Amino acid sequence: MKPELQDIRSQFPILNREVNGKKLIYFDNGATTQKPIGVIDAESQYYKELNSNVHRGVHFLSTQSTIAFENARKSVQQFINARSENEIIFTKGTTESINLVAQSFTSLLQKGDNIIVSRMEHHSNIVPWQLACKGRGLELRVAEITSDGLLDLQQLASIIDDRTKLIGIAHISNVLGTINPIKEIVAMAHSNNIPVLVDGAQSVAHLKIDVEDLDCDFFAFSAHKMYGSMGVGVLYGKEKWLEKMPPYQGGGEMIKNVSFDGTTFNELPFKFEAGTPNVAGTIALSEAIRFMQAIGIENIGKCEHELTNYALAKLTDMGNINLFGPIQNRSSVISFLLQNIHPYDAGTLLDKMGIALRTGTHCAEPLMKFFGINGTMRISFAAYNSIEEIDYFLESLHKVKQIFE
Amino acid sequence: MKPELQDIRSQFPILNREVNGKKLIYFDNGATTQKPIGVIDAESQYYKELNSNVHRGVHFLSTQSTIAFENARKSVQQFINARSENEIIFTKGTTESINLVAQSFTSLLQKGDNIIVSRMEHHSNIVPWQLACKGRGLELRVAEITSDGLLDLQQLASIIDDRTKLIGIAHISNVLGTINPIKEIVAMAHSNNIPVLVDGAQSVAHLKIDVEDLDCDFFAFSAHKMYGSMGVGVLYGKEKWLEKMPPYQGGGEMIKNVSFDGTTFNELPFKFEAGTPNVAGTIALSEAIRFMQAIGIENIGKCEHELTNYALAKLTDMGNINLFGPIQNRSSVISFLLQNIHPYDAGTLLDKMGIALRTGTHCAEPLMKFFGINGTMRISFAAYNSIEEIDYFLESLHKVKQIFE
Amino acid sequence: MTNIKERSDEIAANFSVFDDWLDKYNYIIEIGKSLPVFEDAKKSPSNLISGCQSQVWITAEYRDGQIFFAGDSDALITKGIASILIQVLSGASPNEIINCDMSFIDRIGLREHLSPTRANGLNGMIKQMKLYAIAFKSKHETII
Amino acid sequence: MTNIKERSDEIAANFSVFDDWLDKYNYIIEIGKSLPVFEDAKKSPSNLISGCQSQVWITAEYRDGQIFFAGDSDALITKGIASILIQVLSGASPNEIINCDMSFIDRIGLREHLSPTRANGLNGMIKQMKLYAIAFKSKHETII
Ligand SMILES: Cc1ncc(COP(=O)(O)O)c(C=O)c1O
Ligand SMILES: Cc1ncc(COP(=O)(O)O)c(C=O)c1O
Repeated sequence: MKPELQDIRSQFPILNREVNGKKLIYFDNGATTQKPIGVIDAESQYYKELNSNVHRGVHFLSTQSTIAFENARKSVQQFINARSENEIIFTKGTTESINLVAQSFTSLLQKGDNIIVSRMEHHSNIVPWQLACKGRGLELRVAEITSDGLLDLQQLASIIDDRTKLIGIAHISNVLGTINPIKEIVAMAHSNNIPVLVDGAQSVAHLKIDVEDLDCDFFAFSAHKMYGSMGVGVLYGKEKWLEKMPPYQGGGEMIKNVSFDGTTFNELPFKFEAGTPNVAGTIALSEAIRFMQAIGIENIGKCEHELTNYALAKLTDMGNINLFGPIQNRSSVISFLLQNIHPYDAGTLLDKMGIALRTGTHCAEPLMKFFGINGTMRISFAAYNSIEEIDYFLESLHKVKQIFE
Repeated sequence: MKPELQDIRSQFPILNREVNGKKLIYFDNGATTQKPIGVIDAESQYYKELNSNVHRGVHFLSTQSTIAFENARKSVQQFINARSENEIIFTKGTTESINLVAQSFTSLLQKGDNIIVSRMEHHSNIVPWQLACKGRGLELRVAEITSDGLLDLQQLASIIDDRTKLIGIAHISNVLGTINPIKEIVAMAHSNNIPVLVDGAQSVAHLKIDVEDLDCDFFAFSAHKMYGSMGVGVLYGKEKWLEKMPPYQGGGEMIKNVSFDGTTFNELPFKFEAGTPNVAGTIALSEAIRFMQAIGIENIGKCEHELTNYALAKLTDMGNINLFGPIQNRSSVISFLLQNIHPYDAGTLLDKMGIALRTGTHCAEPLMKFFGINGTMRISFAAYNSIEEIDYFLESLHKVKQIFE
Repeated sequence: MTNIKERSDEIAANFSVFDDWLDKYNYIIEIGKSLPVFEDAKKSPSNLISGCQSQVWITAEYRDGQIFFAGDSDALITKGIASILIQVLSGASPNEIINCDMSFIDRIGLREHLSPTRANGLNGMIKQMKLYAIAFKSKHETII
Repeated sequence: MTNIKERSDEIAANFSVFDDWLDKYNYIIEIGKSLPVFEDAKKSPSNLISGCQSQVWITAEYRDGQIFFAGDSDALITKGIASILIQVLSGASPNEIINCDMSFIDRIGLREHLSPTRANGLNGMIKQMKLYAIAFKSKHETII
């Protein structure tokens, strides 16, 4: 193993543990990544030294907590290259970020308007729109995909009309690893004055995100999928939209003045942050960003790319296997099926061999239906995974095949 | 200091720290409590040993995480004596819990129906209802209070009519310390078939909560105000209501089946839990419950009661002070004003003396308006506070008075 | 005739000879193969246990105070587990099933399958089988 | 006439003699008392700096290329801070104010008041004073 990789791995306490008597091999990074000790410690240090509620207190701990919290906002802003801190809304996760837009943005629309999402979306970028469409009399249209798991841009162009008010699209598919051509989609959408929401849950830990370059209108992601804590998410939104949108949740923080005669709302970003935020988790997110930047997000991407190519080649060689998703220009999520072996059976046995991977529908049932399957096995890599782990995994997969033969 | 109290204090690392060169005296517990080491460690141990996404994985870490997460639900259920785990919904805080009900429950109502909240509510139990009422054409009515800060039950009875569909009321006022007569209010409401939502943010760390005994329909609280982590809250709801209510947010976890033709929702409690939950924080909440139960919630209440009575008596003796809220049957939140001294001035200097208290409107502007003031100073106690701290605080307050004389 | 306790003890005893997880799972898969053929017609949505990753169907019949289960799954491990449950519970009375002690699952080392994870079907199967028992009890036994 | 830099240096020098926080705050309060009387009529919502716990009002006048500020607060510490800002910035040109360096606040040990906490008014005051400068600049200086 390369010394740099050893350095990275040594920061993750959980990677030393055994499960079922075997060394843990964690290939379920698409679901959630593991946390480096810096992130874990940032959170516990916060509780040991600084814990306090933010924004409203005059006392030392509150002031220091507020500074740290707002500095975290600044880190996120810089990390994704947003124009202003006002464009960074803290939520509890990608799902909430999308729900926020789905509820608040659609309140500006008229009955009969339509929203487009793609066939390959995670349920979190489908169901919020279904709920909003039902509530407001909007139509939900589906951008279709090709059999190799790419977005069908022609079909997309064909379903856009002058009642189309938003396009929601995953940056990277959590099943196929497809990297969608966001800039192209944004250009197409903007030429029709349609804003684009990008579900960045699967991209933020793997690609350099530059929202100014992507020019998307909204970008949603979760800290827990990028080495950060659970319970923290981000919604990036262009100020021009966020200014127009009504508040989502009501409560403390998001108001300017409250009275029973009429309440006025706070400025951005606070207008969308009701209630006590997850200060500790947000500070830990800025530590996760620091972790990624120390390695270099491009380096992470490069290593993952090597792992992915290696695994794809070896899996193909193995035979009797169906691979889903594109072969090139893809992310480090690999979905596959062993012929005649149920993913649940294989996953259960691989777990006994210490390998954590995901089996099932991956919260993407419409995509499963498209391929006519009930689920896949999925491995997904992060900065700390190694070729050696893939080799062990492949060996184990061979054993599983033998067991079921 | 009593040895039991020393034992408790020693579990809170932050209490050893100095701020502004003085030993920290933390009297801002109404905003958020400090965290015992058991809670802090529970969260970091989770990330070091068990971290994984829940509910859908077949692998060891996912299974163990799910067990720990669902056990935490069980702890909460037992802690507040709910009938079933299906009645325990995890949210990100009190504010979100109330927003969930405000949006989902009101979708069942008709234009012209009304909701009642009290004059002494925190903004988090006002603004969500204002937003929902505006969106759905409902009326928001105000239950008034008396000058000694008690709910005016007669006036409340007088504003209930057959279009009243819900009453939202704080268990304990975060400004006045008033303990509202929930059982009486619930009896009044239920005799009119009206459900009651109790904002328990300020009671859950101080009183034994028994939702079956209170017989309220909803009960909302935040982990961070009861020795737990930030970013975790609970909504208790009677199953009969939760079953009727539509989902609030859409996404993973909360669905049974998703398709573009129609999506079906999961069973309780998952129907209301979209997206990856804050597993670590939720497990830490069960540790916070264990912490409170080890001391005994009645013992905590008794000690806080002593502190409160002591502080109230000494503050009254001091003279030139206005105290707000009832004198008896009250919680450990004390709001006051020094005559002719602005709370911000006093708070700023007390901070220099190491004392963390809160000044301002406490997110209760309608209540401030009622008293014709712009804010108060507020001290609020937790299990680890001591008579010695109050003595130091009183001394410091004397100094502040001298400075401004 | 044996009762639930005896049948589950027997299964637990069979499992106790394995100290290797692989042997145990091979045995589970074998047990699955012993299940009588389950016609495709019965693989209907109403017989499907919802929420698990593999498809598993369970049906039940009531005859003279006893319940007889049948089932199938598209995953072999799940099928094996279904088979174990069917072997243990078939032939028992509704009351026995409603009140039966499932701790043998722990003893045969399948506790991990009892987790609240919805991915696996064990909890769902047990729940469904008990629901059948409740339904048959209220249908037949109050009449008798 | 002194400029912003000289006036802020002078204030920082005055503060540098205090090593006790109490003396420093007493001095801030004293400075506040030196503010000219601010008529109640000017304590209007439009002159109020929003978002701070104390009420603070700031007004500005433009005369011959210079801006003159006045202000008040119901809290003495806030009033003292307002007074310091007014002393330093009054008499400067719009451009000077728009571009001025506020690091002296750090040097006089008031950095904690610069926090993004909305409870205190310092950030709000600076923002408002700069907004006045921008407004006067666009109103007068493009015409001249
Ligand atoms: C009575 C009351 N309700 C609601 C809240 C809001 O709680 P959170 O900010 O944790 O959502 C608070 C906390 O300040 C409170 O005191
Ligand atoms: C593409 C995609 N979108 C959304 C989500 C939902 O993220 P979260 O559960 O953190 O809200 C996920 C995570 O599973 C995902 O992969």
